[in-house]
Amino acid sequence: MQTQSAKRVEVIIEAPMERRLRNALEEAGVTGYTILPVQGGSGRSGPWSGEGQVSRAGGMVAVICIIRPERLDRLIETAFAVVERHIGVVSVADCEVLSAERF
Amino acid sequence: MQTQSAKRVEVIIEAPMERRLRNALEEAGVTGYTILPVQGGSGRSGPWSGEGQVSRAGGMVAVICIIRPERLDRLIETAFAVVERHIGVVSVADCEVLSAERF
Amino acid sequence: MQTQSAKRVEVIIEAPMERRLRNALEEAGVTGYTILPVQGGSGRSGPWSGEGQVSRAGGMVAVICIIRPERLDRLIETAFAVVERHIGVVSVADCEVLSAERF
Amino acid sequence: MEDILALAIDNLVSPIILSFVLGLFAAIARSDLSMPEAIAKGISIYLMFAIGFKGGVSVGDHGIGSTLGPSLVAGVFLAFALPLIAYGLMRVMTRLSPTDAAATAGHYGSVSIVTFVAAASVLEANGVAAEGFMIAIAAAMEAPAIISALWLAARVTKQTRVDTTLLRDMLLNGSIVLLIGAFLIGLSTGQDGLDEIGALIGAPFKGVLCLFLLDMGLIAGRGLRSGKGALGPGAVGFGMVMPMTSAAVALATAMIIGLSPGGTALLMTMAASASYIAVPAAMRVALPQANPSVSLTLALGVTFPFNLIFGIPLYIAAAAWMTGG
Amino acid sequence: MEDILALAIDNLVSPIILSFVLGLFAAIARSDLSMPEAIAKGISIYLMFAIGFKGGVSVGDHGIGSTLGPSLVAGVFLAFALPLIAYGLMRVMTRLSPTDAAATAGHYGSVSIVTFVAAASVLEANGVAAEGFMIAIAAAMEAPAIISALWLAARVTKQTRVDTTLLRDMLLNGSIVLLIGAFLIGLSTGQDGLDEIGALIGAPFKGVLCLFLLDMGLIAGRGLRSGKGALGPGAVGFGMVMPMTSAAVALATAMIIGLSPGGTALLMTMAASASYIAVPAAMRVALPQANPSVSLTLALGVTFPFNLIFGIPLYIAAAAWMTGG
Amino acid sequence: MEDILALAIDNLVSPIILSFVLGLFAAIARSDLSMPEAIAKGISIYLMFAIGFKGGVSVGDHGIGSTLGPSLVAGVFLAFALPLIAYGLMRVMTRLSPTDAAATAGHYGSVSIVTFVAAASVLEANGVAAEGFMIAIAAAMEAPAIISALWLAARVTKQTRVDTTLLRDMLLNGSIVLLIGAFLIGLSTGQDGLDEIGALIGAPFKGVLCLFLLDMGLIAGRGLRSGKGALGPGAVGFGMVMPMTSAAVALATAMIIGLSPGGTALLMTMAASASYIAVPAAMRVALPQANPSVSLTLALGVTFPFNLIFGIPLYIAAAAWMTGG
Ligand SMILES: Nc1ncnc2c1ncn2[C@@H]1O[C@H](COP(=O)(O)O)[C@@H](O)[C@H]1O
Ligand SMILES: Nc1ncnc2c1ncn2[C@@H]1O[C@H](COP(=O)(O)O)[C@@H](O)[C@H]1O
Ligand SMILES: Nc1ncnc2c1ncn2[C@@H]1O[C@H](COP(=O)(O)O)[C@@H](O)[C@H]1O
Ligand code: NA
Ligand code: NA
Ligand code: NA
Repeated sequence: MQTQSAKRVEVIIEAPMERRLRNALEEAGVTGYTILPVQGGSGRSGPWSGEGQVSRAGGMVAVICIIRPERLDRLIETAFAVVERHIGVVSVADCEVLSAERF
Repeated sequence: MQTQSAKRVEVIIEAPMERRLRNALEEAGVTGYTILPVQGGSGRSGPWSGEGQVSRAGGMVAVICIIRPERLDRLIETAFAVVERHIGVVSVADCEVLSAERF
Repeated sequence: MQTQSAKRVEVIIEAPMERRLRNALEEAGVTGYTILPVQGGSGRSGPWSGEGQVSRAGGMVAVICIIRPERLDRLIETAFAVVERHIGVVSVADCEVLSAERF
Repeated sequence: MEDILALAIDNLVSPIILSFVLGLFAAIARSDLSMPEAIAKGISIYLMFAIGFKGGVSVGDHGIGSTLGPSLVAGVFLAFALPLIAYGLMRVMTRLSPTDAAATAGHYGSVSIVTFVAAASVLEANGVAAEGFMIAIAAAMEAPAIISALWLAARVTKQTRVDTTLLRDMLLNGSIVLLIGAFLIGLSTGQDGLDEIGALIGAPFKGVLCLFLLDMGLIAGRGLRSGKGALGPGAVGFGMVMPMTSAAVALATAMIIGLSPGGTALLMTMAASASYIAVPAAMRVALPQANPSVSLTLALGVTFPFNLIFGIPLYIAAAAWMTGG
Repeated sequence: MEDILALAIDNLVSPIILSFVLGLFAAIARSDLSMPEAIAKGISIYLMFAIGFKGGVSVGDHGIGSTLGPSLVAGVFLAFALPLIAYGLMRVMTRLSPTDAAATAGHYGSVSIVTFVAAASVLEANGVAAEGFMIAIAAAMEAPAIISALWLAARVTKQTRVDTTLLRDMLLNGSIVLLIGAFLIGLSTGQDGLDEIGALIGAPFKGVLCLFLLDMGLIAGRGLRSGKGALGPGAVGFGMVMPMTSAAVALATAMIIGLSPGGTALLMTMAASASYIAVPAAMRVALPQANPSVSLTLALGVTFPFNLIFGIPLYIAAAAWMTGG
Repeated sequence: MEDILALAIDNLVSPIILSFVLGLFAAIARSDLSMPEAIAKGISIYLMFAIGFKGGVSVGDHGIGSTLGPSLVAGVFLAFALPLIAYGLMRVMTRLSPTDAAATAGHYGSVSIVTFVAAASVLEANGVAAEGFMIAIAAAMEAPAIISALWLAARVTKQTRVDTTLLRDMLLNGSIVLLIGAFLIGLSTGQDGLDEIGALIGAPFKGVLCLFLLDMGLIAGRGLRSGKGALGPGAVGFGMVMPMTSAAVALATAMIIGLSPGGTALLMTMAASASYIAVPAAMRVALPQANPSVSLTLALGVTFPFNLIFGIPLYIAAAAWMTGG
């Protein structure tokens, strides 16, 4: 089966910033991404949990974005400028994708 | 600590196809997978969101499947034949697993 | 953009063990992690689903933890000693992180 | 004529319609008001359980009468015929591709339960009685509508292999099982059963319907906002012409079998409404290459509000007029 | 005898039981009907709050009487003893491994709150009064049942180190805290408090119970479908013999302490029912090597429907007969 | 004086307050009792819809009177002024950084709807009438509070560029749109509308409020447990001194514009309460470097329970005393 290498970018971000991130992604020409709900976590500002949320205003989400390697830099620079200060964590991993024509 | 290399397959797929995918995985002999809920996303058919869902009938799910490398091809070919046309995105990444005896 | 290599550890574990895992992570000095809800899955003890849960007591969660490579061993040894017998799956993958100062 | 107008205006200032309008407005204004998915699903389970149960109790009380059989046949006939009419109309009125038209056509054969419920509420508020078994007819229409749509889909894609598991899945669709199951429970426990659980499924029903319509308004508004590119004026026109066409066909059918004025109005509403529960999922599986935002925007963003605001009073008035009720 | 039959039939055609049957049927027929997890959890919070509160108000109204103390002792005794009986019975009747048997035994010591609530509803519908404090006894049984099960688990696994944090976790289990907390709130606000919030926790209660049992039916049906491999006929037999054994022990206990007919029936139901709330989580932690589908399928798929459909009328009739009520 | 005490004690043994205390206790004792996020959100949609709707109906019934205009001006004035007072007080009383103080100050300008609802319930239970439009004033205070807080934030961070989309977002915040929308629906459908949906939004309201406060107690308790490190005694003191200061300012304002005793008590409660709905999200975006646990622990863990338990009876008594009601 034919695969193609790509990058998997995972951004964990506060929910109130979700729309801004979506807009920034769109402006950077990234139209493919998936948003997973987050139930809780812990970081420098302490632990929190969606059930009985305390220290986070409105929870967080995880945004997964699979893109061609050559578009990674643009994605990171354009989009994350907006949200930099709010980013929980941004991580990038290598992956292989099927149905390469989609990318 | 002893680890073993494996493949992490991530399939983002429409919820109405979830059962078909489960069945296909089982037929291909893959009995280990985890399904995460998806809250929203964007693709060629536009953005959508689980709260106030519009352009997706019943949302999407992310299926994560960790398997031995030698079983990857079989998994992809047998299982994804069924769902090919519905696949949002299928990505494959390398990983290391603990408790190797499970695989 | 400056990135730094890190490890992405993903633990799929039964929800009743979530607090024990959180405590163990804290004791091992890991304060950064994110918990995603799990909707269903399948493993050696058969398939299950959060809606109309049967064979799992209280469902499962996926814990994602991004750490510096040199802290991986400590994380795995200290923390997972506690939960070993309950672990659905622990997988580790390489990734690159932004905002390196956080790690 | 004045009656229609009075009914329409009365309908417009009901909390139910205004809740829908509030949701529509909030979504179009890009407010972040939203209803959690689980709550929306919970409310729809409540609504379907209540409507099915009350239908069963009502049939138990008044008997099925002589019209149940003919009504079932009529419902099945409408569910088969309407997708074909819808397909034809779309090919004429719009520039949608055959695939998109086929996927959309299926939606117009089956019934939007919320539209049905809204019509039943208006009838009740105006003291118009209707056959209790109408909700069972609505459930029975789902399967033929899907078969009809699958047949269209097979013709369009020139596939011969029809996915047989699909139909089985759809017949066991949760909404249908719940509606029919609650109907049977209502039928067998009767008035005693209603006395036991009426405090949940009776008086609070309309208030819950308001909250549900608030969510429907949000969904429809978001659909309109994000799907407006996908629809030309022809498609929007179709979304309004189609329900009136269906209602007219249903009116004729209802008169042939001799339904009551209330029953006629409900059959018209059922015909005129477009499902967005079981059929969309079936169409995604059968016609994955169709763009789901086309059919959902039409069904939810155009036809649903059209029926809610203009259609229902119109159908009730027409039914009353034609059946002399 | 006729009374039992009448009661059983009456029980069978109640919306509550039929909702359970609907869920069971839907799951076995592989319908995709499902209740969102959040809704099911929300409903169970409502049920526990309501039952606890009303228990508290009732104790406040009628006083605790002279039987509260002895009843507490009886409940604790049953909770300790029943897991041991269950373990013995399983080793004899089934081919389950010692680990699976120990994990399952714990479930039979504690109480299924929904079964309790269903029995209380049947009593109420038949005008049989019961001690208001019974719900507090049910909450008090959780801890000893877990201790007894942990002791069994330690014997089976030959471990000496018992996980002490586990017991603490289980005592602070949400359901127990909610039940006891609501009981105390009901006790201190009394009839005035009930007047304030009765419109939520009173009349709609049974309807909500129907929706909850619909979900329980779905869960039990899915459990039976996917867990049928795990259970032999011996295990299924155990799932029905055990509740009757427990009920018999509880009947004797209740007669010794002199409970009312209603209270006796409730104590029997509590003994006969198997928990699937606090205990399963405790057993997963204490005995991870046990297969959770065994115990849950037994508790939920066999014993729960058995109690709901046959057990409750039987226990009520037996209690009435033996206590001369 | 005795009246205040009686009112305070009466308030304390209401199921509403006790439910909050139960949640608080459960969280502090580390029980795993929790309310699913979706349920909590669903309940708050219900509460806001009901309170808005009933406010609209009440204004429709009694007319807006001559005080609506002045009250609006007063509300907007308070919303602008209180964050500035809060900022000053915090810089004096606590050792919070300017950023944390600015982020926290915004919360004290806007209104906690649940506190408002609790106060309205107590008034109703004691038969004290209040202006129906007060809920609209509460909604109107959100925007100026955020503007005031943004201005503070800009001064603190020495930024000149203010995020203009932020204000727009906040004005279209779901809670505000829902409150105002429901208010307008209540206003236009009036008593007829209330008759239709009163069985949902009327009688069960207080019971639902109990469940919501149970969840608020859980959240506040968890906040106190995990945030206790972040707050010194000065900050905790601020969390109690600030609401009394705000209430005093509001009392003076209310007397100037001549509100009724009930309306005065509500304006005081609105001023004294701290929002944790729209403002926290706005502050996270505007001042990401502030630690969100500081402001949320103060608003939810200190000021909210203070108002609920001591504040509300105090404000009602003070309002009655000063306005001679
Ligand atoms: N190392 C990490 N791995 C995974 N998630 C993290 C990590 N650090 C922070 N997070 C997530 O980001 C959120 C905010 O982090 P912080 O801003 O550091 O409090 C946390 O609540 C976690 O959900
Ligand atoms: N590049 C991508 N990265 C992550 N998720 C994607 C990507 N493309 C599509 N998706 C997901 O797949 C869904 C369907 O995509 P599409 O069929 O292209 O509309 C989207 O709504 C996203 O959730
Ligand atoms: N190979 C796998 N890939 C992904 N998830 C898995 C895998 N194996 C097990 N799981 C998850 O772990 C849970 C428990 O597995 P088990 O203990 O084997 O029944 C399953 O229900 C899945 O959610
Ligand atoms: Na139709
Ligand atoms: Na028991
Ligand atoms: Na305030």
